[in-house]
Amino acid sequence: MTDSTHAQNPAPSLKYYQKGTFTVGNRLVADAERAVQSSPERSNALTSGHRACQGCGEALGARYAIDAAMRATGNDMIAVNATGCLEVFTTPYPETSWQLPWLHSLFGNAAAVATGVAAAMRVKGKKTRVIAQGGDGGTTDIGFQCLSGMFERNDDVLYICYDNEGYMNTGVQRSSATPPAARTATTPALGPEPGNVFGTGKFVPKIAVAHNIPYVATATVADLHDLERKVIKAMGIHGARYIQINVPCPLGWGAPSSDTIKLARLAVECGLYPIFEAEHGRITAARKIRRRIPVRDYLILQKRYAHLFRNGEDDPRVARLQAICDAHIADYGLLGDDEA
Amino acid sequence: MLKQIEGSHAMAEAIALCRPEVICAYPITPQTHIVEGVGELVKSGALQNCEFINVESEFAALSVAIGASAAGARVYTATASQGLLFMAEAVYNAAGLGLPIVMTLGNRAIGAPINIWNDHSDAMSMRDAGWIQLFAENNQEAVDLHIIAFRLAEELSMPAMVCVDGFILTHAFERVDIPDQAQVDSFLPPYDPVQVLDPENPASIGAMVGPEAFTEVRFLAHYKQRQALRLIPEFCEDFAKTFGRAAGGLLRPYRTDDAETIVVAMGSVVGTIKDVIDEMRDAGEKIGAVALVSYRPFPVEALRDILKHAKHVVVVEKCISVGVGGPLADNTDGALRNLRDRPKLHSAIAGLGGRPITRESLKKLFHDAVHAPWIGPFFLDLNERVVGREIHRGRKVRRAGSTAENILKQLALASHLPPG
Amino acid sequence: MDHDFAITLDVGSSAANHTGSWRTFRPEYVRRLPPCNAACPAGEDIQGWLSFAEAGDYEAAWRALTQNNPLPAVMGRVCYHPCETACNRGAIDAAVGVNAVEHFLGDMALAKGWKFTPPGHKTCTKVLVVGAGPAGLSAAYHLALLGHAVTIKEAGPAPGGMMRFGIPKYRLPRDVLDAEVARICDLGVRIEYNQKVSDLQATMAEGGFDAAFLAVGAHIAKRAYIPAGEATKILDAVQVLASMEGEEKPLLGRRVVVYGGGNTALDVARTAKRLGAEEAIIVYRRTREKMPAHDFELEEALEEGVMLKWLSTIKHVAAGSITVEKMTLDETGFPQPTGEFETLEADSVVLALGQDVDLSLLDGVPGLEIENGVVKVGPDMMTGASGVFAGGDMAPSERTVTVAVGHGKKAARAIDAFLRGGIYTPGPKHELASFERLNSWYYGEAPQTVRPTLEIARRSSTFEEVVRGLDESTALYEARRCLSCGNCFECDNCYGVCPDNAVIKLGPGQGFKFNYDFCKGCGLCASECPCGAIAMAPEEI
Amino acid sequence: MFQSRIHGRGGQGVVTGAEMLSVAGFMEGRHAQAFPSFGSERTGAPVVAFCRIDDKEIRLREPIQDPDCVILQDPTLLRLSDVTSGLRPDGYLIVNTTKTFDDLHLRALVDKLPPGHAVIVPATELALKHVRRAAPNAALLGAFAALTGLVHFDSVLRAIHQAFPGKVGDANGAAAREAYDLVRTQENASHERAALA
Repeated sequence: MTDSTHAQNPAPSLKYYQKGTFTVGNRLVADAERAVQSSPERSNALTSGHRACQGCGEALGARYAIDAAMRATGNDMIAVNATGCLEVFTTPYPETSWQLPWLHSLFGNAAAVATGVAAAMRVKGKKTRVIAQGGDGGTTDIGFQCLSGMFERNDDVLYICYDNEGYMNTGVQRSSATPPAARTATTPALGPEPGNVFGTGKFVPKIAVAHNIPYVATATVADLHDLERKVIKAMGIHGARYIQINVPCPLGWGAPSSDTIKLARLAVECGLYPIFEAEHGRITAARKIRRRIPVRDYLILQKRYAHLFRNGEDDPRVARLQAICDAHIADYGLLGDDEA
Repeated sequence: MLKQIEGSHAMAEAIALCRPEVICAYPITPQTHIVEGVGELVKSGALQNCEFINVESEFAALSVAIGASAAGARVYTATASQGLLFMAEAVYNAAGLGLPIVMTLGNRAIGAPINIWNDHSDAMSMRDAGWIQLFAENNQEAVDLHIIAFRLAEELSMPAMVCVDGFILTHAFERVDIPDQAQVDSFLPPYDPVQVLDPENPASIGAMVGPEAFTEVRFLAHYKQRQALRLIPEFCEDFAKTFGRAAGGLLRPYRTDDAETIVVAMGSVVGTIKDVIDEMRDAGEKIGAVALVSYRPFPVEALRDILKHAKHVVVVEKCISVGVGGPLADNTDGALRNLRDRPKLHSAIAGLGGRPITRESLKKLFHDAVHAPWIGPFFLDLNERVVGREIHRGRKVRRAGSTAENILKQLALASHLPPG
Repeated sequence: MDHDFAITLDVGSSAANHTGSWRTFRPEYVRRLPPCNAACPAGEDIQGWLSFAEAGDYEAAWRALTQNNPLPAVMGRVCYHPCETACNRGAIDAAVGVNAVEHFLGDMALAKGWKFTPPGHKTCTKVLVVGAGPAGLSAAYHLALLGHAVTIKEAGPAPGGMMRFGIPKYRLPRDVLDAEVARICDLGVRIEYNQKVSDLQATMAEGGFDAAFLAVGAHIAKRAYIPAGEATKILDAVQVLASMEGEEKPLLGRRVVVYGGGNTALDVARTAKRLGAEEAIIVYRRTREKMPAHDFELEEALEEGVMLKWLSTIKHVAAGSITVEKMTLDETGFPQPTGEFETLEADSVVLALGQDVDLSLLDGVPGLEIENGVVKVGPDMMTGASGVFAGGDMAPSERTVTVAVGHGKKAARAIDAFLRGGIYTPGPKHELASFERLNSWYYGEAPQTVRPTLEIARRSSTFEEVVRGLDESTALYEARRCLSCGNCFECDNCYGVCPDNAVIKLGPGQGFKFNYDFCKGCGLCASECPCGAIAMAPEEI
Repeated sequence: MFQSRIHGRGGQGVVTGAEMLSVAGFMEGRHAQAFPSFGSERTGAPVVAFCRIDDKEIRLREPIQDPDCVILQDPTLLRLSDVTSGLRPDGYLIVNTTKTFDDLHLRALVDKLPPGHAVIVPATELALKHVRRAAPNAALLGAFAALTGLVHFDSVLRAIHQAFPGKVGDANGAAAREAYDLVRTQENASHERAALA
């Protein structure tokens, strides 16, 4: 049909699924190019019947991550779990939802227990890979020392933190991963500075980077392809690795159960939750914001920030949160060329 | 092979002979020489197939041990005092998960005031954690108990703690018969775990158990530990056959046959007590002693059988359960419970924070138990003057400051030495 | 393995815990009406055939398309594609180029020689179709597929109606039209040319027809009274465009003024340019915004050098010149004279002010009603006379090829029902898949592909087709831009995003179903369904 | 049972001295027990170490309060505590110094001991000479063997070599040898004096 007499139209690059570029699967692409989650053969490492709340981001994130890791390892892996929601809702006697060898020891020691499992595998000459997982409390607070030790020794463990920004298992208390201004049971929306303090922040992925470990990444349940790619990449590397996944909690954040993924998406799109990768101490990639939104659009959907919008006008702290987003956007280079 | 060797190094050699696969180390006095010793054996290649992991805390040490054990490895670690407390949560957890970890406890006092010297406060703090707790009288026994502990722990799927008096044994150079590898191998079969993390056969280990089954879980843990009461003598007999010497046992009586007074004690102080008993026997006194090797499980019946004919039982222990008295005395009392003509029980707290327990003081103690009995726990060699003054001062002054510091000040004044 | 009591559990045992009992809302897979389909006057299942095209199965796409429209190559060129105006993708970047893909499929079918599948059985009924324009051809096609014997009586010498006599060649090459008509004839449809029906009842009785579909179109140009001098050359658009099909091309002169603001005016002006006019000026009494012609056609015309004179009416035509009066729009948007006049040079004036229907054949048909110059029809396209149906430009509606094709299909179904002694009732329509129903996040950025256009220099001198088709890769790309509004396209999102693994994947083409044993009703599947194919309904307690 | 107590400061090899002594005893087929005064062994801090030697199993774990022998590695400790406390009336005293008992105000104590039971050894000097380090422990063990006769000098030498393999052992052995000879000479002289008296 091309004719030299016709004006040349720049041929658009043929994507195979404009329709579903960001969907879990797509009937048009080869199985290998679809997300692990699209496969009827996915391991469902975390299977039905668990007792997570409706729309639980952590349940989702855990299945995403572990299924991907199981694909990457040919199911030859063991998971170690910190105490927390994930542990409680998956393994109340007499039923477990896990479908892989899984060990729960304590709240603060998942990283160390995983180190032990990995050591046992090494000494026994087995190739079995090890993942440790926990919530933000078990990772950034009580498990932090063990985590840092595991990093520093470069133990062959992938640690996955499902970050729902608080102690949700015990009834939504503040953790060091709780964002400023957020209301929790221990940072109530009372007094002149309602909600969580504007502290100095404790972004464990960057602390992980400071350990110069082979691989660090952040991800969200809103971008499955990115998450799976990172987990699979991590499983292809030996040594200490860390992935922190943003997993919204409908209960703790005060949002409808159907908004879980949307909130994770908006957390990224406003710049509050930077998505990046680092290798051996250097940041190597950042996921660009696709459709930038003001942080307000993210906050206003959640009851934990309701006090910021109470009197008809925005609390000045919304601007402070926006400043945090802006700093992230600048620091991590989160805008694409056309947005910048 | 007979060696004149430091206790810690003797234990390190024995542990290496047990072929541990993962060793977790975190330094704390007075346990350090043991892990240094095994570390050296791993680095030098003398101990093969072993991962030596320098962890960042005792909590991590036992946690790494938990992971490795659950994954089917034979695991060893060691700690003392504050270290044991820092790993306390994991201590209970290892037992709850039924993991046969063997740990040396270089017994040491617990602060504040910080104190690096020997007593049994640390071991006693974990007495309810579900571990087997064995106490060594000397370094030969320390060596032997480690070998037995691995077999016992693995047979029962239960962690075992070998309690060795800090400094007094860990740092003592003495004659120890170190067994050879073939002997240990014939006594201790390779670890065959009851359950293990295995991708071929997956399971979820460490479930949350509610009121509907928790009692049963605890009952079974108790039942399992009581099994050790049968297994310990069995294994010790087997040990004697293999190694040509007796070791361990639940407890060991010393000259108790016709004894009217029997002393109950654990650990290295038993040696000194035996010397005192010989001396008193020579003087015609009907006295004997029981060295308790297995504190957990507590051999109630075996102990009762020995003590039931005595008139006096003197419990000498290196721990005070503040507000009650000596825990060993309480347990011994429990063993005597419901006896018709039960002996009188005298409780003595001795050797706290490394204070030497001398023959002289013990002799007087045993004499007084019969002739000038006391009520409640008796603190051996207590400096009553200092205590009296401090109590008096505390009554007068509201902001009396730290008791420990004031006592040191008083002692310094008394000895005309500059404080600190 | 020998497990410790209670502490160790067998994998996957939570399947015994049916969390479905927690649910207060239940998700259900639904089908919603895509806006393109809703907007298509021909009633095409655009989304349906795009879904074959995006998979690269062009023949299946073409077959799906031609279930509703037998003229895809024509339609891909001349349709004003209201589907694209309605397309939800427009709210993301730009509408899917449905028309371009249709064009591609139509051309491919012709190139590959794909034929319609004849009906398995034939009825004994005969249907008369009057007029071989788009409505008539469409009706004949559908009736033939339903097994009826169809005869088309066409007044002119060739098929196509306005497609031939109203649409310039540079928009619709005649070989394309001829080939698509021939394919309809291959189904057994008979077309009799130069057979103007002047007495319907007589013709039906004569031919033994059981029903008739009238689609004679609107070929009589509307005239406006314009004072004119002697030697002035005033023509009408229908006349000009129709004569392009004959041997003798119309003589319009160097300067041509076209009067009117519709697509026909543009067609005439562009045709004039191609015939050698130095100037082609469209005079229209309102503004560009008010112009009924389609924007893209105006753009093409402007590119070709066609000039426009807005807010002007022709007051007088003289030899070689015309006088126009400036107009102004009042508050209601109606043009009002200003009294200012201007003279333009003009060798000819072509009036493109609309067309009327020649209703003479209806004389004497009982029950038939005429209103505003067109035949009144019911929702089933039947006129007041039993068994007589009408459509296309002669029925009340927008006058486009696509509407006509839609009329033909609708009438055919109604005639079929009538012949079987029943009444055709279309199935209920699904709820519209509006943009708010979608989760547009999941669609990648993919701007519309523009069909290649002929170079300007060549457009002014030839009647070569201006807008060319897409090649396969661009057509595929374009097809894949479809959002599949309101209907599952098996993206696996529901299967992936369910925290409770309560979605069962049934396999390719089979879609999904919910496992209500475990579904807690969180609604994530519904909110993350890109195309709005899941609805949440309250559980009945 | 023969009980020895060694006083010194952290860094002077006090504990190693006691351990070597126990090894020497062990090499002669006897039971021996060496242990330190358990503390945070910081350089310069007063350190005490103990060694018991017996023909039968040693069960006793108390610190040695009535030593048969006191080895004083650092006479500056005399000012800080009663390092000779509990020394048995028939016990031995070995002092590392270049001074005299009178200079150290030890005369009264020494006079209470049987003649020839107290010696002065310039052990640090010997160590510096042979080992080039102020570690007087090996030399003092040489002196101990000479003074008490409890262990053979050969056993001491073997114990030293076991603790310090190679050249360091040789150097320490040489220091011990010189101290041993020195004490033997003094002893002979004192025996002669005693015989004359």
